[in-house]
Amino acid sequence: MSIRVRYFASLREKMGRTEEDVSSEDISTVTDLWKAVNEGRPMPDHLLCAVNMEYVDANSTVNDGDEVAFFPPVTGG
Amino acid sequence: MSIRVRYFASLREKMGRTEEDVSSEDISTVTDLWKAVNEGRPMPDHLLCAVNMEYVDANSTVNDGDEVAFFPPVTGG
Amino acid sequence: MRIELRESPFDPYAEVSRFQSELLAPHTGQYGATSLFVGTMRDFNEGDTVEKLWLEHYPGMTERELARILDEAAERWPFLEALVIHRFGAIEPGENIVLIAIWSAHRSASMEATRHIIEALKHRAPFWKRETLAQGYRWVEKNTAG
Amino acid sequence: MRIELRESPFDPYAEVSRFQSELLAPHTGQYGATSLFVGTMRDFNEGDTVEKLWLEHYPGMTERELARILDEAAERWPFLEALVIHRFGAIEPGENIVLIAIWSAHRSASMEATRHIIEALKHRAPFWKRETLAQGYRWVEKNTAG
Repeated sequence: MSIRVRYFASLREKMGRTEEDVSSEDISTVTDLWKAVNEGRPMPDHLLCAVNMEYVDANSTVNDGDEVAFFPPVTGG
Repeated sequence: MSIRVRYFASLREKMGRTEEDVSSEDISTVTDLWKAVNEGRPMPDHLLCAVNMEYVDANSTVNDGDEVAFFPPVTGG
Repeated sequence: MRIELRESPFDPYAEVSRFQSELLAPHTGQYGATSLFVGTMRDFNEGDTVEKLWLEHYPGMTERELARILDEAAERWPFLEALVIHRFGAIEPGENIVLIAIWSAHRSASMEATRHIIEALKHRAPFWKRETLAQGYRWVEKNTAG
Repeated sequence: MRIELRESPFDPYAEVSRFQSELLAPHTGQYGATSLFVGTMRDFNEGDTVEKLWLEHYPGMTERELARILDEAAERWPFLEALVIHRFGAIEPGENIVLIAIWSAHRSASMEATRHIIEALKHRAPFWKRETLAQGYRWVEKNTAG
């Protein structure tokens, strides 16, 4: 399974990268994906996630080819 | 005591005049004034009145030289 | 704070631009929110086609009542500037009747003040609408709830 | 219904005038109410002087989320047209960040939809503000309540 992961704003800076591709058979949810790219650390409460540009909660399933984004609370307008 | 009385909109048409001066010693309230120009008929509930361009209720006192206006509910905006 | 009554058509967006460049220039960077309401003459009301509108008002009291409404709003909501323009006389469908514009630091003040002012204006400012229909005319009895 | 993201400054009143003459012309006489909200960059936030703003967004998701917000609003309030413009990239104090304009037959629909849309946008549209202060920069952690 291959997933494109994107980071935005302060999280992008913290991660030190804008995006990456993750390939693993051990990932079934957004939380699994987060842990895979963060050495097992749990997802912070305030973090938002989107799968294929739609907001989801951390328990949502991810599928091969999905684009998953992690980002801090939004502050537009 | 002399009072300038003004009528607006549908009431102006009903009264058949825009304004008039009323001189009488028997008028102490807005209601008295209304009756003086309407042959004793009571003021309709929905009618609004202003003394010197400020909304008042029908029991308000009128004084010599006042401008009193009677008009239907307002419909601007 | 500016209140104007107009007998001829006006362009609310040109008015707001002009007012902003004249009066808000010293406040650049201080206002984060501008809220506008524009009321425009419709060609229908209560199920009937309306051909024309004639807007009567009480000169003198209208300006005072509008000023009172703006002063009350300014006490409740902190805003930097306000512009109100209202037509009177003969109005055609599609022409603008009223403009309310409020500038404030934060968004809720401008939006809530604008809402309050249009509702207060509709209940208290001494204007009366006379609609010309296909057959004759009628005075509007009361404003719609919104 | 039009949603636009812009990288350069825009004049909200010129945009509304143009949109209205292009898209609202067939609706002349049908809309009695237009409500606008304009969000402008302030030169202060949380007690600090802000020199510049950089607005990051998630291209693609931003447009989709704004369209979802407008669609939801259109289900709750009957409006004829909507225009939303939002900046991204480098922004200076006094420049406009967002415009929301709603045209409807009656006033409550346009005002309530405008209010709803700006609140939903602030909670859901994937934009992030980075403020440049006298010393360095900071990411805005969350939006003010309003």
